[in-house]
Amino acid sequence: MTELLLIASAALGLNLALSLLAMLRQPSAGDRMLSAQLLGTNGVGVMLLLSLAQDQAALLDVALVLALLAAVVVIAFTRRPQEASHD
Amino acid sequence: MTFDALLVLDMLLATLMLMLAIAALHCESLRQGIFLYIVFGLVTALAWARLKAPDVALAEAAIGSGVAGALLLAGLRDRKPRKQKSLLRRPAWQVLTVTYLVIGLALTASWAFLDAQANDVGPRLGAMVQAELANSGVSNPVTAVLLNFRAYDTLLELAVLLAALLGVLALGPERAAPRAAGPVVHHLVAWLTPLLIVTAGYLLWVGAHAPGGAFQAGALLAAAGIVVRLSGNPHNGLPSGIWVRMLAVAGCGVFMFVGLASMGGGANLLQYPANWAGTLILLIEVFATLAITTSLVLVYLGGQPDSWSSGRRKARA
Amino acid sequence: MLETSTLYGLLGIILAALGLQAAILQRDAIRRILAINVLGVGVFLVFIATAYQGADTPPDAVPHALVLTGIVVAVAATALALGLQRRLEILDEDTDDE
Amino acid sequence: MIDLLSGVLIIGGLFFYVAGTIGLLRLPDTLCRLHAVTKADNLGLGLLAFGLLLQLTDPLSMLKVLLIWILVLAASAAGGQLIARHVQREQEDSS
Repeated sequence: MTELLLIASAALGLNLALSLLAMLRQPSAGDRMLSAQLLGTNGVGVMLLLSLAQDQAALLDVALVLALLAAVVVIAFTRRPQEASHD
Repeated sequence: MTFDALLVLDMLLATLMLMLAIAALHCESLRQGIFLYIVFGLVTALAWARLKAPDVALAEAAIGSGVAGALLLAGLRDRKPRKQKSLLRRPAWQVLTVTYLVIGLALTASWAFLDAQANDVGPRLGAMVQAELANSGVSNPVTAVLLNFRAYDTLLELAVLLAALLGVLALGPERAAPRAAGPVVHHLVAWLTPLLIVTAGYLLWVGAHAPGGAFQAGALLAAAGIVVRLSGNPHNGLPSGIWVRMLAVAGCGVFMFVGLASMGGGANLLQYPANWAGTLILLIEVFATLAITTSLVLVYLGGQPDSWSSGRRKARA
Repeated sequence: MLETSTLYGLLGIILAALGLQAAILQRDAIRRILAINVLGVGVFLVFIATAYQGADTPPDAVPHALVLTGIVVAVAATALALGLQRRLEILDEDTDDE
Repeated sequence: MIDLLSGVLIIGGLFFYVAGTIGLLRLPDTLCRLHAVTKADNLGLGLLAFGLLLQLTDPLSMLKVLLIWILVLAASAAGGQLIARHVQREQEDSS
């Protein structure tokens, strides 16, 4: 089982690299945030798998914090400063 | 088989970190650079998890990619759009000289690192920590080091944070608040904030026996303050007036008080009585969390909150 | 065979070198702040790599605690530096207006 | 038996992750990509989370895994909305 978990986390890591590549190819603001979300979920997935593979329950907390902070980062990226308000 | 998969994961994480660092440092658009730095923080957190440093992974996830990312984005917004300078190139001779010097430095450091690894003899401090852990009042070795064995470091760290806060406060009024957000952001913030606060409380509590503690909890609470601010709420969750200042110095203050009180009992500075250690550590951590939160939210505001100076401004007008 | 701690330690040194180079060569303040943060992560990686003692032994807690302290100090320094750069930006604007 | 089931779930989760990335790489415009990514990615994490749940024994850990999944679902739903709005505004700005 541990082997499967490790292989799966390596595969997710590769997927993370690919989605990063996708982002670098299309650097419009919307795509960037989109891949931010994808990268966040990818990171949470790897963290969950590592938690079980290395038998470290604490990594579940790290995954939880990552998920929370991914939401914070999405808000930080989509907010605009006051000066730009025209609507 | 197990080993192979781990090696693949290691190589992937290493390659990703390298590529992300280079891209973040040298890409055309600074906004994209900051974005890449946040992703770099995410991958770094994975590397910490892989190296069995869950405490550091928690702090990296909360501070390294979360709070630092929000700070850098706020810094970017301070720029007027017309002034967003493109990459300024230096003359080739400067680039070459610096690059060669840095490569030389890196080679020397690598040699020192490999040499230290090859001649790995003598006891590690970690063994001493494990041996004394039972007397520290907590069972998480990292918390024991931070708040008992090397409590001086942590006290001074809180002092550094306070100094940085004073520096930022001296620079003038706060950044302009973002305009009020639409319903989607409001709802997201409305359920994200309580979750951040509950998770922070949980991390503070488990810090005694599992990864977590004051820094991680403080960073999460600060993230809660930052999202409230980002949603356009002018109050940012901090109390007003004198209470904010009290909270900002509470970490250092309570820490010093406990340290001095232990001297009164005949021990050295910051040498807690063994049967009280657990309680005292929790007390210090609670106030350290509050101080870290207050400091991080205030430095995110980037200056004195408007509510502090409104009295003075009215007097001038 | 490449040891895990060697891999991550050397990676840390390379990252620190990249950060240092960019911190010296870049001209833009925020880019320099970013570079110093990358430099910091590189140094932390060397610490955590030395703490790692294999899959079955618990790692050394002392470098972990040092790095935790380092992360908080790094974010404090970043915030102060960004505050200073904002002040510079405001001063620039004032001189432009005259 | 449980190992087999959770293995299948994890591999199924991986499949959706990869599908999300391919969507990001191949679909023609941002809003299409948004659709592909938010759907596939959350299903990916969902299957993965259920695969892991079968391996866990501690109720608190199980609760955490469930919470993480719900959190990512909600954040992605709200985030998708925000990103779509942002894209729309940028298009208005540029036109």
